[in-house]
Amino acid sequence: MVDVAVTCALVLILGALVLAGVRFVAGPTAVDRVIALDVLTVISLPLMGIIAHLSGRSIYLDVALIYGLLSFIGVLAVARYLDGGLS
Amino acid sequence: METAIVLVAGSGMLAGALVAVLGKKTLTAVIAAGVVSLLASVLYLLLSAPDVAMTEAAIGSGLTTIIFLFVLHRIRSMGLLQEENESLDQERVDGT
Amino acid sequence: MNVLSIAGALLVGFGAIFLFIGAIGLLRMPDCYTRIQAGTKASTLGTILSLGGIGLLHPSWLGKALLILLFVLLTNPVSSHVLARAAHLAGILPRGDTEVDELAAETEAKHHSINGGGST
Amino acid sequence: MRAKAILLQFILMMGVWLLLSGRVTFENLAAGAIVALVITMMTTSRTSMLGEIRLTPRALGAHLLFFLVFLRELIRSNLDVARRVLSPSLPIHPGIVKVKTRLRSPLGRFVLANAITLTPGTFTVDIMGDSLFIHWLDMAPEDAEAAARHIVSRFEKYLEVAYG
Repeated sequence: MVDVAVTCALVLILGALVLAGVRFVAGPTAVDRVIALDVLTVISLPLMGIIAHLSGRSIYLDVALIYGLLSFIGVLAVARYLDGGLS
Repeated sequence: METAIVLVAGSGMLAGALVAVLGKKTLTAVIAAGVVSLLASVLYLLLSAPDVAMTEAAIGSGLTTIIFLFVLHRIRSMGLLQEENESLDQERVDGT
Repeated sequence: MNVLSIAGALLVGFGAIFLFIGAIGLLRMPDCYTRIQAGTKASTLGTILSLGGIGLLHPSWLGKALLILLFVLLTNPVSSHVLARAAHLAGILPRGDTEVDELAAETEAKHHSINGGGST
Repeated sequence: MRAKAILLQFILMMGVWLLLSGRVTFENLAAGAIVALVITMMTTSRTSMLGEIRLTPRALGAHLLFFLVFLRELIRSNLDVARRVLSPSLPIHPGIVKVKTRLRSPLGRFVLANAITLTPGTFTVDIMGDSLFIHWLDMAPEDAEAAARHIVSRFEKYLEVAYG
């Protein structure tokens, strides 16, 4: 049962990645693209968690933690650039 | 199961790289580079290389984005490169 | 097959459903403010549920999963707010049939009289 | 005030260390205490905001109640967004409304803005002084001010006790 649920979750998460990627390619303005990047990052954190579950190594969760942290900083930097000041 | 992840992440990387190369605006290319490094980091995890994935996260998502944006900002505020400057200003207002 | 792993599997499944709904919303919504609404909210709860489920499946990872979860809960609203603010400052207007936009009026007034000390 | 900020930050850093390492031994605790102390000393001038948290029993109770209300609203908001996204006609009437808050402390305003962002159909676009600008997904056309007031006061009554 656990395997079935995790496989379903994996399929749904991959579908969500594809949909957010479509928004990223289509998105008319830069802000739309940054939102798509943010959502892609947030979606890929559980994806990394599921990969960690499948391979049974807990260090993969550390990668997810670092990714969440740094992508947040990246989004803040893009937003500051759009504001017009990056000092 | 892993094949599906590889297929989705790989085609996503391809799409991001195409957006980065073909897109008209510089800012779009910078954001697209972020997407490429995100999916590359997922692929490194599948190749069981968490250390490389961490480095990719730090360099690709954090450092390059911030440095690129900083340089774009400096170019814009220095007032050199007049045409580039105007197009960058326009880019900010359009947001495209 | 104990209670913890069943609960964890259910949580992971529900979280993935919310993530998927969030991505659909990101694709369907008409302008960038409503996209922020759909994308940020659904993906926050989806991530929390999925990572909590992973933590329950492997009880020894619970601390780390909890840390990521708290981090997402704290940073996701901040990044959505920062993006919306940047969009508004960059002059991207909400969709045409948006009912009222009191922020636009306020920024307009501030442009004329330069004394607003507002900041975030 | 300052001592409280330092103490809270130290406890926070220790908590992060314990969650990251995941085991409680003497060596681990000692190393964590040293690292947390160094980080707290290095950054203490920037984090004096933490001193605004009140630590009386009543404030702690308010924190707990606020967290419970917040969790309920988070789940409700997600079901609401899911319903709107999945219905074929996409029933939204967006708008941006201005609301004033009674909270004085910057940290309290920050928590309020984040809580509003994760409640049904609303998120904070900007904060200027004491007024929050809230984007509504589905606005009540006639009585927007009162409805927004209601949303803010739902959290405000707890945060006022907890932060002032």
